[in-house]
Amino acid sequence: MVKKVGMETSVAIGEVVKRVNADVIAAYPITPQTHIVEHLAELVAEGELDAAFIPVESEHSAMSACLGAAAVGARTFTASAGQGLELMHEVLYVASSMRLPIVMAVTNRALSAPLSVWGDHSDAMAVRDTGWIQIFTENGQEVVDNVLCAFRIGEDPRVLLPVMVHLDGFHLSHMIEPILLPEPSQVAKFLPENKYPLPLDPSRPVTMGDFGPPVIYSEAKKAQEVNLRAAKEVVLECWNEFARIFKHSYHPVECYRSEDAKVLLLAMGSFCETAMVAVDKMRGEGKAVGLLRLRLWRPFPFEEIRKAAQAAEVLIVLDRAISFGGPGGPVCSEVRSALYPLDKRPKVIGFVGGLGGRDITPDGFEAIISRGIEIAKKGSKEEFEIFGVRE
Amino acid sequence: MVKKVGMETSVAIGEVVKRVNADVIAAYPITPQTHIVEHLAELVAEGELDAAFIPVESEHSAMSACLGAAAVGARTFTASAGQGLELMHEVLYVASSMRLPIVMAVTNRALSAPLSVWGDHSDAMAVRDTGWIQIFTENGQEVVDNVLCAFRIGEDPRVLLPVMVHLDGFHLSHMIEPILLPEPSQVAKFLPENKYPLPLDPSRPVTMGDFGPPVIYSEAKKAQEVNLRAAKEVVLECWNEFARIFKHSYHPVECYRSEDAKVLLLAMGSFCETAMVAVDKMRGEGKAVGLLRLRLWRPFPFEEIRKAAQAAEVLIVLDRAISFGGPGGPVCSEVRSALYPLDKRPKVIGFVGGLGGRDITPDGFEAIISRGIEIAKKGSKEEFEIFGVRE
Amino acid sequence: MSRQAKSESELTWKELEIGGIVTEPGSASRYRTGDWRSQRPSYDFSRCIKCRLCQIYCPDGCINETDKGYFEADLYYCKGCGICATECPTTVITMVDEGEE
Amino acid sequence: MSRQAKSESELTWKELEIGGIVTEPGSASRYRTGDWRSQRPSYDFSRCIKCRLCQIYCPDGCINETDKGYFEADLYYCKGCGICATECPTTVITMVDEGEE
Amino acid sequence: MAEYIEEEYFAPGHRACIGCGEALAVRLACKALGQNIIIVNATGCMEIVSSQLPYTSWRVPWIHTLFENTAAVASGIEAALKVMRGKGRGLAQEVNVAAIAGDGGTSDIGLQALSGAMERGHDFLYLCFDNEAYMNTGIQRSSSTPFGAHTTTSPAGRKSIGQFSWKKDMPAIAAAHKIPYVATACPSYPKDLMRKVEKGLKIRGPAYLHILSVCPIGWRCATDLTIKIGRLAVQTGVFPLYEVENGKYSLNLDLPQLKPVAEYLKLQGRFRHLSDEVIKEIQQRVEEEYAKLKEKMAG
Amino acid sequence: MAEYIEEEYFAPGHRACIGCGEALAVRLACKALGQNIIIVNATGCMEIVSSQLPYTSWRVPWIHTLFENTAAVASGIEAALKVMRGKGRGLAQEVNVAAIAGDGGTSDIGLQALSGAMERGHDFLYLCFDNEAYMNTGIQRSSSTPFGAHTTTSPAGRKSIGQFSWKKDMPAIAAAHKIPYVATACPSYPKDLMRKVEKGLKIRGPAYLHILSVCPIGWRCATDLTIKIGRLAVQTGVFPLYEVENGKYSLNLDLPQLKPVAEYLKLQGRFRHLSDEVIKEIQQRVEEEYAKLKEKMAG
Amino acid sequence: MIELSGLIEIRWHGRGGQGAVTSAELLAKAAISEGKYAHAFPSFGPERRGAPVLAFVRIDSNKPIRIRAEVSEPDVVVVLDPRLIKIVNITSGLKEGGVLIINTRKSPQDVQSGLGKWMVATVDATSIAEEVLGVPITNTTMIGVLVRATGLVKLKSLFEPVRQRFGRLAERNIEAMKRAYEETQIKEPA
Amino acid sequence: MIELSGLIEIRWHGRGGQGAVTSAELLAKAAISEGKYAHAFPSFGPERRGAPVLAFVRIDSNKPIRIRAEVSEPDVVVVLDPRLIKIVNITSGLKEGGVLIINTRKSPQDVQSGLGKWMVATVDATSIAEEVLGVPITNTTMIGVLVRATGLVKLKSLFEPVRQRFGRLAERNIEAMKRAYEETQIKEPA
Ligand SMILES: Cc1ncc(C[n+]2csc(CCOP(=O)(O)OP(=O)(O)O)c2C)c(N)n1
Ligand SMILES: Cc1ncc(C[n+]2csc(CCOP(=O)(O)OP(=O)(O)O)c2C)c(N)n1
Ligand code: SF4
Ligand code: SF4
Ligand code: SF4
Ligand code: SF4
Repeated sequence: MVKKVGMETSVAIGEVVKRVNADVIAAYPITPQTHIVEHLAELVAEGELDAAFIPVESEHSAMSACLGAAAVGARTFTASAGQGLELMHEVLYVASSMRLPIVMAVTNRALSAPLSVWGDHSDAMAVRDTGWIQIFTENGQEVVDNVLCAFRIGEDPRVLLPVMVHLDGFHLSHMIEPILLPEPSQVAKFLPENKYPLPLDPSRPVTMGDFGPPVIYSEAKKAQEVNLRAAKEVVLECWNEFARIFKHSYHPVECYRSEDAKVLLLAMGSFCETAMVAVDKMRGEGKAVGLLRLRLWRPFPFEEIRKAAQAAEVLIVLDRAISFGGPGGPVCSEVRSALYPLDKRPKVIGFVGGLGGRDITPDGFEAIISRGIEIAKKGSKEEFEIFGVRE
Repeated sequence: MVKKVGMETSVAIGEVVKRVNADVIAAYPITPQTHIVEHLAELVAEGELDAAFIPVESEHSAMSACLGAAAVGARTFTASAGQGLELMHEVLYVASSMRLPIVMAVTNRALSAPLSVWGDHSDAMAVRDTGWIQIFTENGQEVVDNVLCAFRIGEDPRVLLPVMVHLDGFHLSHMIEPILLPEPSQVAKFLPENKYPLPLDPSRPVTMGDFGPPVIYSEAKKAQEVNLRAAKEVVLECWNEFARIFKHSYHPVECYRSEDAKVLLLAMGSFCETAMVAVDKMRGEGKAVGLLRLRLWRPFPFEEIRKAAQAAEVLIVLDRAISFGGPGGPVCSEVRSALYPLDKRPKVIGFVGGLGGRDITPDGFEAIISRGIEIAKKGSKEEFEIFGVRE
Repeated sequence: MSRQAKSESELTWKELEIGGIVTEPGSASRYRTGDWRSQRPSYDFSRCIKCRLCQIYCPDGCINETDKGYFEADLYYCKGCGICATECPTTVITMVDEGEE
Repeated sequence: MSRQAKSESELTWKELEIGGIVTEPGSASRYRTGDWRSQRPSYDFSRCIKCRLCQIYCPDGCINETDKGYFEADLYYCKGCGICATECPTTVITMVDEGEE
Repeated sequence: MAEYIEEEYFAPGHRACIGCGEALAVRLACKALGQNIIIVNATGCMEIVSSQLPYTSWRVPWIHTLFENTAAVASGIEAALKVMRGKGRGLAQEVNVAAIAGDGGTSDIGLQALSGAMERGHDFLYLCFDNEAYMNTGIQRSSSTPFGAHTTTSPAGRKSIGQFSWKKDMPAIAAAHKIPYVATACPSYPKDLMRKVEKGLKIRGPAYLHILSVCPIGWRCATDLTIKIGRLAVQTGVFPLYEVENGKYSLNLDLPQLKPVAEYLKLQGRFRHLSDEVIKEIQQRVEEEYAKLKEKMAG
Repeated sequence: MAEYIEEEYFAPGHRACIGCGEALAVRLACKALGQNIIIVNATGCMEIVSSQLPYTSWRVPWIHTLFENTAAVASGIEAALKVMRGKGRGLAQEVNVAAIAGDGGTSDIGLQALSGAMERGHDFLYLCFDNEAYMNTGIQRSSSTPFGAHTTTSPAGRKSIGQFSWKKDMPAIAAAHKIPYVATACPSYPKDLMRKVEKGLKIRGPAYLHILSVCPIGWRCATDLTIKIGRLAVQTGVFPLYEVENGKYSLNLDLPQLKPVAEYLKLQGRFRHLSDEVIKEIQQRVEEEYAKLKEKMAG
Repeated sequence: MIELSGLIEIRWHGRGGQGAVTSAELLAKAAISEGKYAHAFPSFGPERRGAPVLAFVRIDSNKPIRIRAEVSEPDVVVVLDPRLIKIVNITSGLKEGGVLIINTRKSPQDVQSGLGKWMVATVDATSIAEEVLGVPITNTTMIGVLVRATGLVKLKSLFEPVRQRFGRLAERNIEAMKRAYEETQIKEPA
Repeated sequence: MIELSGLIEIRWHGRGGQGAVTSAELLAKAAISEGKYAHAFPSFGPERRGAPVLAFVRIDSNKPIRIRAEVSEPDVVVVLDPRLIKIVNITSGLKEGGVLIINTRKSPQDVQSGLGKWMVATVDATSIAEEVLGVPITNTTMIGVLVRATGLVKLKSLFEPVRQRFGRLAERNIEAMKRAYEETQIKEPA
């Protein structure tokens, strides 16, 4: 059997992109994404990857160059974070609505101001309407596996959508940890060639990106929405197939010790592992707490969330982003919305924490869970609470 | 008494900006916002408004120039829509988190692709996390009144936040309709001078826009969030004061014939008036239906929504935007989330419609309400339905 | 191909190509811009020197060579700008009002 | 002013100025960049011609004029780059290792 | 004109205004671009009038995504085609790539993407169709709007003479990028225009072609004067036709005697408000710039 | 140097790397900018090292918002100050406005905002501190990175000699905007630098100053060589010091004999991999460009 | 003149550049100045110079207007350009008993067979405009016919809006409007 | 050599540019190559050349590591630059019975009074590095000390990671590491 190797996750991403033989990488540097693209630049410079590395002049152009590359059928990769993801915001909508499969690794980072290079989910949440498939990961291996899956999912003729793989800035991107890279033979089996059905081609001229008057715009949007929702089936299929070949399985919502839990915590990204430590400890103390790890954020897994959460009494949701002046954490809000129709449903208590790189320790998670239980009983003056801020 | 005058709403906005004696207008043209800035350009060219009109080279720079102007204490106005709002997405966060009061009229427009110049709320919803105050309007008079209020709210020393006034593209922006402009004497009474407390000034050098390490970023974000939520009180105060002077009152959630309504429809923007026609008709037929018009979108009026909605059996929410692959309509999702903690709560049925300028007639609204009631009874296969699409 | 043959007000959401791609090249040639016209070119080919300038300069690219080698507007498209008339070096073309019916 | 006197790990969210504005000009001068230093300039002023070049070229702007009109690094800030030593035309300055303790 | 290309790749049925010079320029350019092309189009008049779902005027592969990113999309296409060809994937033949945009999409909102693409040396031809304002949105000033012109955002008024700034010199900016080919053209000189398009395509690396395109709507002129006004722009020296090949300038149509600028201005409503003084000022500036240009030919 | 300005507006305690040439350049520029200034700073090394909450190195009013919009923010400030002064609101005196950014923030991601601000004629001074790569994020190539230099995104390797493109000529691009003042400077020549800053401030309208700033980290050189390497850049003709006033070029330090470029390159690890062939190629290009520049002085 | 009451909906047919929107605007302004509720708006879209376009007005004497959808079943249709008649279906949705107002040299009776169920008003607005304004732009002229045929607003209510809009060209536009008012020919519905 | 078991947490002290992260990385890679669970990471931030920086490693022989927070209570502290001792609190949070590894000319006993509760290991890594590598960069050298003092990984497990990282400079780094291993002086905790 192949052994895990110690490797920086960012480097490992580059290795996956090399193994899938990507054609075009267009990217603009931004902390903490840099190591990914730097490694790719090196692979190209050394002739280990035969790809065009386009060092664009901004993230807006990074995504735009990806649009162009994908439109001629190239296998296309980029990476960004934070301000970079924001600067390409407009372009993201276009990638999805024009149905161009592009894979992007997002090393989640907080948004300005104040300027922060550190991790939170503000950038990921800011793009939640853009029609991309969004997958969250919890450790280096998950990143690697899901970057590989992202190509298969996005390029699937039933899908043809761009995919973001989210990894927390620094806490995942800059970690050296044990990683098993996919073998070329496995990749060959797992990932078919990218065959965009209607590429730009002088021998069969198509027009892409028309102007849509009111009489037809709604139809286009419905088609897009239905297609994205339907992609969930392909994601599940992909993860099943992945499990078959790579012996590791993924699910939209991962349940950790949630069987008979009265209290559930829901989190996303690298904090999930820390939260497990807290859950283990509390379980050890005889407390019936469990953890839900939301991995597939778009398309949102309504059924899975309902199934996982409905039996609990209290569901505590930790967001790493604020929708300012709005519902607080976007994840909490959407989870509430999803559970709304249920007759029997948990109390849902929202927390925001881990902003701009602030860590939450296992003790912190215990405190969140305890405070959540308290709020569920006694209520709170706030719609949600921000954890760990100096008062 | 002053008489209402027939005027294009866009022109009327320009007239308000003239009456508040704005200092700086930085804008980039985009349909359907153009008439606003064209009128302002003319006012400046004719010497009727002593302001700097900065014809920037993109919306990103429009908002950036506004940042600069606001940072030296100028009264600052801009307008945009759709793609323009998207291109300045990154900058919007900065305006709010740096607490720079800027007023922006947004002539709501659908987002690409396909390219659409017509109205829906995709652009407005795409900026719902950015920390701006967001007010929706239903007719030309409301636009005029709220642009005026926006200056007062945003510049209030307790607030110091940027404010968007949303008016539906074309359906409001391009309408010639009866409008009462504020009299100079009224403006003088209503709107104090803009006095930014810590402007850039060589005699008292400040540093704006620092870099925020993890140890302090969360504190900054909490301060921002608390401040934005607290702004609701100032909005209410402003609208009260407005009512005193201008004899027209505004509320975060306007209830129309909702007293004893078993079924409520919730909408935003210009469709509200059309929906009233449908409600009137159904009331005429003895049906206990009513309408909630959500006007203050950020900060979100939790209490008001709960109060207005909780007694109903069915609440139908019409969104003019899709959070693709997510909860469907963002408004519906947030309303569900807000009502979630209530013990007695209505069934909430989500519709999306009126995308990219597609009209909904009074009959359409009747159909939506009827279909909503049906879904409340029998359920639907979909998480939400898109109204009026050719199947 | 057949899809695009349906008009914008008939196409259902299921019938749109992926991402709204249009697969029939130049399908806009179905659209009759001749309806926009208020004036129409009329010809006195006796003076025509077949220089083709009218054809070159027509923004709508709707001037075709006739069997006799003259150049004549396709009124399905001609918008009546008058460029051909103005640029014709031998005043072959005059613009005439379209008239009412 | 008093606010900024608190360090980043003490300030509460209520104590931050609006928008995180910093109101004390040059407050970073509290930060001891001298800790970064591995080498330190040492002087033999007997050769000094008071050309001031070391002061001009110091990236950290930490060279002050002494009472006697010589120029000497403020070790609270000096990072030990060695520019002053290299640029000094009369080799007044030599860089010496900071040593262990 | 034996070399006239019959094929129309920009099909009639497009919705450009009556007498649109930009549509004519595109139509002529397309003939020279030929069939072996992929066109990337910025948002603007030409995009709107040619691609209303479910129709298209384009008979060659064409893509529009946004207003400001045309050159970047073209970069991606060019780079992808090249690398895929090397790998034996995708198109077997070498395909040309052209990016087209208005003056707003070029000199303002799309400038950065263009500059980046030129700097990186992508092998593509960029065509700026300069109608001297944002026309698609209703005649707002761009940085390419000439001094004194009335537009809706540079209106003439008591405190304004119309556009306050001198036309941004995009060809000079492109030339400052030291790309192998920069040129100007105008559809009033169709042969010259098509020759330059063909040349730009053949050049390895980035080529930039700046095409003055009369817009009867924005310029407030009669629809039949499109060609004439373009010709006057050239003959008055307002818009000289020239090429810059690897830094070397050459004038394609040297005019021993420039016509007075007033002849050009007076046909256009956008200049109607200009006083004789201002016209004189413009005349002088045009002469100066023309002289500088001729100096560069020499230099 | 009697004119040396004692005041330090860029306070010590900033966190720039040991031996940072950019920090030195900023420090010197600030002396010439003086107290009556508002500074707008792009994201980048200088912003990060000087403004970590709750501290600041700035003793003059300073604002940072984003990476790419510096010139636009400056536009807003300049326009606002002017109109407010006219209305008797805001600051009574005329205040200077300076925008500062790295080469990435200038020649790449911030180019468009800069071009727009120059075109609109705002009265401000733009300072590009060119350390020839994105240093704040860890030495990625920018369009201002010189040919052959190794950076993390233009790594030297079996299929790459490092940076593949020639350094973008930002001063030439600025000059193509026909602004009244464009100049180059280097902190190794502090008097010249400060004089140009002062001049740029005094000019009405946009002024652009391009300042080569050695970065020992990115250039892989000893921290004490910052000044020397900057001097060599000038003496070898790699980075000539010149001014362009209303289109007229003048050389500030004419060198009868350029030093060999190799002297400059060999002190820097980023060029270590270059073969003699390539160095010769660079030498040739430097000479050519220098000759062209001198031609412009003449012309 | 026909009796119209309640909410009156009017549709204009013109071509891009012919000023249909302006005439809709002027009418709405006049109605509003009379204390009525009214609004006006163009067909929204990027229609280019020359292309057939629409504009709409709604007027209600009693209550605020709450519908902003395009008018699909107008009470009144105004056609600025006679050449449009053969191109677009100008009577689409026109209510029975509604009014059809056409710029044409023809008499109402000659306009077309089949238009029997509507009131028809005609005038040769092009000639009037050319004579009075010197250009064949008929948008203001045609308002005169509309006022004559429907009495929706007083003719003089239009003077102020026209003056604001046209400045020194206003008086000639008013004259054209008046002449059209005088020269209008009307055929009552069958 | 001290017995460490369970989850071992290690903190590196260095300066920006001295390669603390690299040594953390090499150690983690070595541990992983031995089939252990391990990870390594830098203190995250924009620390500039010269500024004091941290790097961290966690190693566990038995189970996956789930914590990604910075190490605040290390079992082992490694100090690459002796001049840091007077500047930063290198023993902050160091567990009782933990190991302090310092690059210094001094013997463990001389290092400081008050370090009694920890095992102390020292070596003159700067001299070794200068002799063997020709530069005073001690990050690889110091790993030798760490291995000697803690036995967390086998010395030879480091060879492959070092070779991958340093290419033709690898052998000399290995030599330095070995020499440090040999020359390490150790003082057991009091
Ligand atoms: C980000 C963004 N801002 C603004 C617009 C609106 N817009 C579309 S086309 C256009 C003007 C185009 O002008 P130009 O590039 O000169 O081309 P033209 O229409 O004149 O041919 C504008 C402002 C947009 N689509 N996207
Ligand atoms: C939109 C956006 N993209 C990327 C970044 C990341 N970033 C911050 S500073 C920087 C590099 C700055 O380089 P340069 O302008 O050359 O200045 P230097 O740091 O070299 O002084 C980058 C890439 C960002 N902050 N925002
Ligand atoms: S009138 Fe214009 S559109 Fe018609 S054929 Fe002549 S040039 Fe073409
Ligand atoms: S060593 Fe460097 S930082 Fe220290 S005083 Fe000299 S020049 Fe300044
Ligand atoms: S507005 Fe001008 S450029 Fe645009 S289609 Fe019409 S005539 Fe052509
Ligand atoms: S990376 Fe370079 S430019 Fe940035 S602070 Fe360090 S030495 Fe200065």
